[in-house]
Amino acid sequence: MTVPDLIALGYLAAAVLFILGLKSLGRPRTAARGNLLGATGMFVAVVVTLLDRAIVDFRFLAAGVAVGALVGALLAMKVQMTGMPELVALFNGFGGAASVLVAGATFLEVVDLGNVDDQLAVAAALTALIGAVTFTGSLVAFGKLRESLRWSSFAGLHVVRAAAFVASLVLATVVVVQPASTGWFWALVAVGLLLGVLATIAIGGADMPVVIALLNAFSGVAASTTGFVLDNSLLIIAGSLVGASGLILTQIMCNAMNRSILDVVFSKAAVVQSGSHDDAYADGVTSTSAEEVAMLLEVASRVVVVPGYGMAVAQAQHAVRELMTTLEGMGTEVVFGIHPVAGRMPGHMNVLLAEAEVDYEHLLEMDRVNPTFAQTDVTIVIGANDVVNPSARDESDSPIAGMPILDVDESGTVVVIKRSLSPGFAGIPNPLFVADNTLLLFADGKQAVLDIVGALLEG
Amino acid sequence: MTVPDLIALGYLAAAVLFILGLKSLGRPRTAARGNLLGATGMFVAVVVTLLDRAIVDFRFLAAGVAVGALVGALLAMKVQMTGMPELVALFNGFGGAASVLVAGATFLEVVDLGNVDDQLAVAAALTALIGAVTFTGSLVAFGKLRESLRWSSFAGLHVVRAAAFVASLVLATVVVVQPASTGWFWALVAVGLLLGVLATIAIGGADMPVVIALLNAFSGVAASTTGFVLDNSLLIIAGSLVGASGLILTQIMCNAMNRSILDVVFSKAAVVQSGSHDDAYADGVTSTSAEEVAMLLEVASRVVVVPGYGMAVAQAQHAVRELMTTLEGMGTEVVFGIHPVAGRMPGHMNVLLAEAEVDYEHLLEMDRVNPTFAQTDVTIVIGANDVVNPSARDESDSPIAGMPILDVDESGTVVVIKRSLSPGFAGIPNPLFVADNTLLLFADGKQAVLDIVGALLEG
Amino acid sequence: MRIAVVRERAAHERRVALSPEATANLVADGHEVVVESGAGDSANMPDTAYADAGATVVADRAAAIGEGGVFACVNGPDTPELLAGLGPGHIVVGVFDPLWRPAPVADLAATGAKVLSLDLVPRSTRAQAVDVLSSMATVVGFQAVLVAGARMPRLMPLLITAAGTVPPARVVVLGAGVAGLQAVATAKRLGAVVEGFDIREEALEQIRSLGANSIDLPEADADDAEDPAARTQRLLTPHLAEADVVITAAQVVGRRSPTLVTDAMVEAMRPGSLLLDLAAERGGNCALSRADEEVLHNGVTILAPTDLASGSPLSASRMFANNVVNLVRMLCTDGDIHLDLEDDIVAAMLVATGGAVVHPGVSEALDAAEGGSDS
Amino acid sequence: MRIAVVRERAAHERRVALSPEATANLVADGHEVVVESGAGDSANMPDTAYADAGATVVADRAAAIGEGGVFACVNGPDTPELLAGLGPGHIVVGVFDPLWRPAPVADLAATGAKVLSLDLVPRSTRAQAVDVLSSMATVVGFQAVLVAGARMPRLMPLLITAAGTVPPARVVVLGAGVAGLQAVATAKRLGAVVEGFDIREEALEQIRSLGANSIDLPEADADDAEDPAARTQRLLTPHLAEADVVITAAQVVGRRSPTLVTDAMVEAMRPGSLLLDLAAERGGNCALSRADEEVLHNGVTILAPTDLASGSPLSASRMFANNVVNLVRMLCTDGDIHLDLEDDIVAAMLVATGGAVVHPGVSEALDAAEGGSDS
Amino acid sequence: MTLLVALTLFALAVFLGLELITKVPATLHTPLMSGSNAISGITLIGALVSAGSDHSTLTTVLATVAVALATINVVGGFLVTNRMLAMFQTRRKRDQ
Amino acid sequence: MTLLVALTLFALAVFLGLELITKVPATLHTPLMSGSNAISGITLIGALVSAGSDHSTLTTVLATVAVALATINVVGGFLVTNRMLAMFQTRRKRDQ
Ligand SMILES: NC(=O)c1ccc[n+]([C@@H]2O[C@H](COP(=O)([O-])OP(=O)(O)OC[C@H]3O[C@@H](n4cnc5c(N)ncnc54)[C@H](OP(=O)(O)O)[C@@H]3O)[C@@H](O)[C@H]2O)c1
Ligand SMILES: NC(=O)c1ccc[n+]([C@@H]2O[C@H](COP(=O)([O-])OP(=O)(O)OC[C@H]3O[C@@H](n4cnc5c(N)ncnc54)[C@H](OP(=O)(O)O)[C@@H]3O)[C@@H](O)[C@H]2O)c1
Ligand SMILES: NC(=O)c1ccc[n+]([C@@H]2O[C@H](COP(=O)([O-])OP(=O)(O)OC[C@H]3O[C@@H](n4cnc5c(N)ncnc54)[C@H](O)[C@@H]3O)[C@@H](O)[C@H]2O)c1
Ligand SMILES: NC(=O)c1ccc[n+]([C@@H]2O[C@H](COP(=O)([O-])OP(=O)(O)OC[C@H]3O[C@@H](n4cnc5c(N)ncnc54)[C@H](O)[C@@H]3O)[C@@H](O)[C@H]2O)c1
Repeated sequence: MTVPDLIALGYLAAAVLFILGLKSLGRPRTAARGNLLGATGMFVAVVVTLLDRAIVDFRFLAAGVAVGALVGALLAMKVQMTGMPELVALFNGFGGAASVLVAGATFLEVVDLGNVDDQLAVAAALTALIGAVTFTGSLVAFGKLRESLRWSSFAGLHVVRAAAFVASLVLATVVVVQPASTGWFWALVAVGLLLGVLATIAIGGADMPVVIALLNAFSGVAASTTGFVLDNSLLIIAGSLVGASGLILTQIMCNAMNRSILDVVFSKAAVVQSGSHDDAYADGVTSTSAEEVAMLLEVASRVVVVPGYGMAVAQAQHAVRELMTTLEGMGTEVVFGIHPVAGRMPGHMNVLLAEAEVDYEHLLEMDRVNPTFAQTDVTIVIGANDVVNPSARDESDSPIAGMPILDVDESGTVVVIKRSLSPGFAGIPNPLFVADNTLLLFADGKQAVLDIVGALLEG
Repeated sequence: MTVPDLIALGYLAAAVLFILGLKSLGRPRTAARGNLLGATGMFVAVVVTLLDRAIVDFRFLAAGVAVGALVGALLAMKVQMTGMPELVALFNGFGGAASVLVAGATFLEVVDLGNVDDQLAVAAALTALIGAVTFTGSLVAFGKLRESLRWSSFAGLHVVRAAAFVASLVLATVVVVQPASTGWFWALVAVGLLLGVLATIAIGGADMPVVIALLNAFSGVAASTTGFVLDNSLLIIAGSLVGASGLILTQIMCNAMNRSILDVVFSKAAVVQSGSHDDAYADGVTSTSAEEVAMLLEVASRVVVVPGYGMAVAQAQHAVRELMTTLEGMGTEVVFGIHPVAGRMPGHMNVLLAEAEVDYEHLLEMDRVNPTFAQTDVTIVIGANDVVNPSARDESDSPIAGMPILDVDESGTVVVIKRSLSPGFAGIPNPLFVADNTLLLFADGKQAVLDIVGALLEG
Repeated sequence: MRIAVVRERAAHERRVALSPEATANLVADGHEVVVESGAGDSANMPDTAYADAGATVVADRAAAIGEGGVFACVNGPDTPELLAGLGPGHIVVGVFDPLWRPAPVADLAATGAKVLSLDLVPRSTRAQAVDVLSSMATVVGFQAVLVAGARMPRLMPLLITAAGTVPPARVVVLGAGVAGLQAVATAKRLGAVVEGFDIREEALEQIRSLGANSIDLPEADADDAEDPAARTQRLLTPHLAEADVVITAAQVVGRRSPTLVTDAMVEAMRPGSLLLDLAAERGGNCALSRADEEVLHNGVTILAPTDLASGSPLSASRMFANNVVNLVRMLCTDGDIHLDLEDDIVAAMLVATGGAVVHPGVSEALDAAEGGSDS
Repeated sequence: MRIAVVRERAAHERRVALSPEATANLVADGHEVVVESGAGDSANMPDTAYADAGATVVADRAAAIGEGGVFACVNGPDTPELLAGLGPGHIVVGVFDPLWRPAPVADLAATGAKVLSLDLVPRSTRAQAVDVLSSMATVVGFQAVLVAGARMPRLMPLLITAAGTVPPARVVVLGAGVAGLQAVATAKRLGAVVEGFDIREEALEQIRSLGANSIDLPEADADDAEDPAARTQRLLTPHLAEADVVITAAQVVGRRSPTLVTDAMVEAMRPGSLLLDLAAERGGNCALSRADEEVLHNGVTILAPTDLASGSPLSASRMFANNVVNLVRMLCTDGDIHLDLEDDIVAAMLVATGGAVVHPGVSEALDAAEGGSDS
Repeated sequence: MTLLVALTLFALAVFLGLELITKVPATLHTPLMSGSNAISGITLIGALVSAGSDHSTLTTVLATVAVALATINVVGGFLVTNRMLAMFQTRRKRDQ
Repeated sequence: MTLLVALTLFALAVFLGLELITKVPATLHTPLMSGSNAISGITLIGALVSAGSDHSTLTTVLATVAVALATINVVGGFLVTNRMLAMFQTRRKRDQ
């Protein structure tokens, strides 16, 4: 077999490994294997590439790889769990930058040799633009997530952004028409870098994961166009795989946040429900999504559901029972903690849960459930407020001081489902909402529970 | 643009159309469009092919197309609805035969020219074998489905089949090693034809759809290998698309029948569920799956649920209510048809549905629901039997003759959920189960409904 | 056809055999309906409603009964005065319980009237439209739980409140026929923890089909010498001992109701608990129950009401009336009634015709009764 | 602390202020409980149970009351005989309704005992553990529906049967406090179609939170001259006209219950329907209702029972007793009772101490009553 | 086109084919089979080139027969699929 | 490789990419993003060839930087993905 054949075969193998890797990454059971498959594919690709006859000097190449591997490994191993998303953004930016540089280097070389064709010019221009946008866009995302970057929108941003966009298109055309003047190429890169900043600067931190996903798709496309520059099938295939699947992932993430990609990109502010309500909680509230709750529940072995008046208002009892059966089907232990004054009449919760055919065995009174919270992974408080208010226990001057409450705050994580931060019957703020282990799911009780069940069934 | 470029572009377009077409064919809403996309792709492919410089004489070609189109169209338009599956088998066989002939013709030509390479020889041998098996296998399937073919297994079939298989492998090797002696090629074709017959001869009529699906995948593979013979990208792509998707379809069909591909191919007898129960229904029962019911429901605009004692036994009332809310969420009208004697005590269904919080407005008595069945797309009968037994209406000597029943059989499709074919309280067979528009979903009522809801939420 | 209905004379009876709605249906079918004035008063169905529905309201019983036609009643006429006026022209439809109390039917037969006893309808799917035992048992089962709920010293449902947790009442239902099942369902609705028992396997499944628990007795050993009834009683005792309310509704067609609850079993029950015997008309399921009386035994209150269907006279009468209309429709061809003895439903319910009892079961019962009185 | 409980003397009263379970709790807390023999009999709580729980059972009332300590009762002592034996050493805990009936409390105050009226507990979250109005209203609301179900001529739930379709009963509940809400919930459980009404907006939401329908009156025009009460009555009438059962449970603390249902409204109701007035103790919500009597007006039966809580004496007594235990625990520090007037709950319920009425509201009511009797 | 490029196309198409079809309702099994069978008649374009080229008589005959067979497969396949789906469609139309 | 073959590969890969990812649980969003991001570092192999070829100094410098950046992307990407997934794995282990 000839060396080019060997390389081509290696590339084919790598492509297959990438395909399998990507597919596996999308499933919990196989995700780790998927990552390994991808890495193996990359290894195969790199090794066969080194056989390439065009490579005559391994010094720079080795130096680059060594530095890159070291930096990459260090960053990856030392990052805190919470810092991972921003690290992904950073890596992604580097990938985009690398594409720009490779395409640029090749472009310069070919221009030097004087045999630029249209294909190459178009591909190089696209790579320059997309890669550059990916690079600076990712850096901005990184900065915003680290909260070290405090830039935000400014008046006229729309205009400047549109201008930069038009300029980039014009420059790209010029590069294709006049490939020989390589200055245009670098000008295009410069505008691309600017555009990357302008496109991301106004986007809020909450939307950043979506932006990173989108930029990830971009870096895939940049790799793919680089493939056209280099006439390299593997770059084309791997790049477009990532580009296309990245787009789908972006879409999935947008759906999960109930937003459209356009909303995110044009930074239409999300309707932040919490802001409008109570200042008593300042910024301390951590809000969550049904998907995240589902994820927590997936790994929980004991779950306590604490219903309150809000469950009744939302008429969520049937949905709650569904949640119970779904969780039990997954082998999770589920009980209900019923506070004596939950609801608005004695036995309010009993009436509703009986209607929903929740067995009496599942209902634990306060005295029986309280000792178990410490062994509970997740407590879901649905529409209860006063009855889980720790100020009754902890603050002697509280209007409800001394009332026994459900000690939900002792459980691993507390998810509170309610529509807003407004108080319950007693009209007092609830310190539970700002506790470290509390997540708030702002939604109508019934819809929220149905969403959680849906996410559980999908997961 | 050069002619080869144009052709290549046309092929690319055709490939994309095939991809989109196949994808669309898998969904009820888009299936018709999918077929059109496929046909358009084929049209594009044929038209650009005619630009090929190698084509110098259009006479035979035109003659072949004319004859083929005429025959194909006639067969397709005149066939009875019930005859369609066997026609598909026939067509499929022709496709396999065409691949063999094309590969053979090219092989002969190239051998004549003396420049056979390994790639071509391997591809040609594979095409000969797979195409030939497809051809005769499909013909056997056609014959068995028409019931004009009464062959079946014979003693020693296994041995003969294995021998033919080994022979084919040997011959294929010979073809590759000694391509110049074209006789081996035709010998291989001949053994392939024999193997096709041997492989299908023992398979029962009930399994034939699966066999056809498998042979369909084969004909795709044959087209693909023909593509390797001809060095034609479109044949490779389209052929392997069909080959791979055909394999998946075969798998899906096997799953739906609760059998494995191997069971089918080696004609292990299926455990016929109906057989064990009531011979009253002979083969007439069409069984279905939760997924299929979900698909039906997705496109229904009005659904009637008819509960019976089985719903009570399965305690499926909450699941049924979930189905109702899910469907209503999709904009489907859902009502319940309550027969006066459904269940085992007066008001049995009322008690359960009230517990599940199905509004009284959703419950229609017999007199009110009966006139609406004709406008109902899907009726789901869950655990009811006697109260939907048309013999009460149609057969004057039935033990329940004259009892008013729910005329569910007037609705578009009737889905009956029950665990078996065993009769209801009155102990008599129910002709509804063998009606043309009835599908039986054999399962516990609660699980079945939950599965349907799951499939709806996923779909 | 002329169809007559009168005011029921039995004590505590508040039902009536035809409702205004049923009257309207019969009139629409072309029948003539005659109603004794005040017939529906106790069921909250005033004369005016009947008149509006197309009935002729007449002042007295005799005028209502007339010379012939269908005479629909809830309880059969059993005194000479009530039998007066009936003759061969009449078809008398009602609940006569002739297998258990054959004598009154014999008197009725003697008038020459054709007698159709609604309680003899076969328990088949087709016959259900005319099955008054089912419809009345539905009312009885429901009322039984309401009465039990109102009479017992505890609440039914589990309530977790600031004043402590009220545990759910435990209700045991013995005999899961129509009435028993309805009682199971109603007690479950009210939040009680319900257990049910029956000797029939299917009935146990039916109890579970209402979401309640069935009491499944362990299989008896083949070499077990214990009397099956005694064994059942022994095995049921612990369930009764836990119960707040026991409702018994076990019957056997035409025979004395089986004794399910012995004195000892009552004594095993908790003071303050309640036993409601719905089978009192034919002797009761509890050895201690006295029809329509309240017995207090060892702190356990034992009620045996026979008039629970009259507790919802309006609904009960309407259902009864619908059964009667369905029967008339089943018997009528061309506006006239023909008793087609080929039809298993008609054959089963025809007790007497031409002045004689023709129903084999009833004849036997009569013979047995005479034999009994002889000895 | 010594805690005494006696047999209630009021007519129809079947409750008792302490249960054996509560007794056990108090004894465990270190208190001494003295019970008059037979105190719990009517609630199915025998003397033996008290004795087992650690109480001293004494033969007569005087011995039970003793020289001092807490004296827990359901109904306040209101005759000279019943007041005998009480003195400054006593803390009397019970339901005295002093805002509405101040005179008996004044007599009680005169004995020098400290008087805590449980019905004056504020309706706050913290106070709910001692709130007997809530716990008793729970029993009342539940019993009301059972009584209505047993008394009305129809069945409650929708039943589609071979004997025709029984439509669901329509139940209208006016006044959705604790009792009204419990009635709403119970009627819904039994399958009725339930509508509820209250003047408080939150109460309407609470009705819906039970899955029932709230009757939402349209906003009145600003220039509407109609009297609001009359307007409400007018707008409610069509709902009552449709109803099979109307349950009224509207109260205003310490005042005469508002009249929600006028004669005309009753007359708009269907004959055979039932009205149950749960507010009869303070005059009733229906102009026609007479406490503890049955009135038949235009075919509508009007009941106004004041003893519904005694309908489930066991559960009611247990809940009452738990409230009392919670109160004792709230008041006790180091085993002794201190009335901390800083505590809003104690302040709100303390009616009299040192021989004088100290509760401003009650004093006012007394003055008004005297003024009334003067004029 | 080199063999390896051809193999790459093959591999990609196979993976794509495996992914395209996931859950198919039973009603669509036959139409899908039939439609994809028509697509596998793509061998027609190979036959066309063979039949139209200036080859030996034998190959021309073989190729012409192949054209006819493949055309039957293609034309008949798409038409019959169309008929099946039309049935399905009318059922759905009726209810709208 | 002709442009059209390249485009064909591109088209097939895009379709495949679109099909590969269908429903992904929220827990896997970030790992999937990170893993596919590492794959997009495939540009590394282009950089390797560029950096190792006998080109002008400028291109060699550019290419060497590209190698370094791409390697960070690839190595860091796979490693960080691995760490994320390891967390996930332990959590799931715990309850089994
Ligand atoms: N049990 C009784 O007998 C009785 C009687 C009267 C009063 N109370 C009092 O009521 C209180 C009961 O405590 P609790 O914890 O049950 O209720 P709570 O303290 O009143 O809190 C209820 C919570 O439910 C939320 N909510 C309302 N509608 C909702 C919906 N559709 N979806 C999701 N959440 C919804 C509300 O928040 P958002 O508005 O932000 O959604 C509210 O914070 C106690 O203070 C008790 O004293 C009890
Ligand atoms: N309403 C009354 O008052 C009353 C009283 C007594 C008798 N009946 C009689 O009962 C009959 C009622 O008719 P119906 O249509 O309701 O019931 P049915 O005719 O008795 O049929 C019930 C069906 O439910 C199926 N089933 C049982 N368990 C199931 C489960 N777990 N999941 C799914 N299916 C299950 C059974 O088939 P599989 O075993 O194959 O699953 C059976 O065919 C009538 O004949 C009526 O006359 C009525
Ligand atoms: N075909 C129909 O549509 C239809 C209509 C009504 C009833 N039925 C059937 O007829 C059956 C009888 O109904 P019913 O309500 O008139 O019954 P019933 O009143 O005659 O008897 C009530 C129940 O008592 C049970 N019983 C008898 N002896 C017993 C014992 N020793 N211990 C325990 N239980 C004992 C019986 O099994 C029966 O379930 C019903 O359960 C039902 O299945 C059928
Ligand atoms: N904090 C607590 O935990 C707690 C405990 C018990 C009750 N409560 C609150 O106190 C409220 C009163 O409870 P209650 O049961 O003692 O009330 P209540 O018996 O005093 O009155 C019953 C109802 O009648 C209503 N009403 C009064 N006048 C009316 C009119 N003209 N028309 C219609 N309705 C009228 C009132 O709004 C009230 O809802 C409850 O609704 C509840 O919110 C709170």
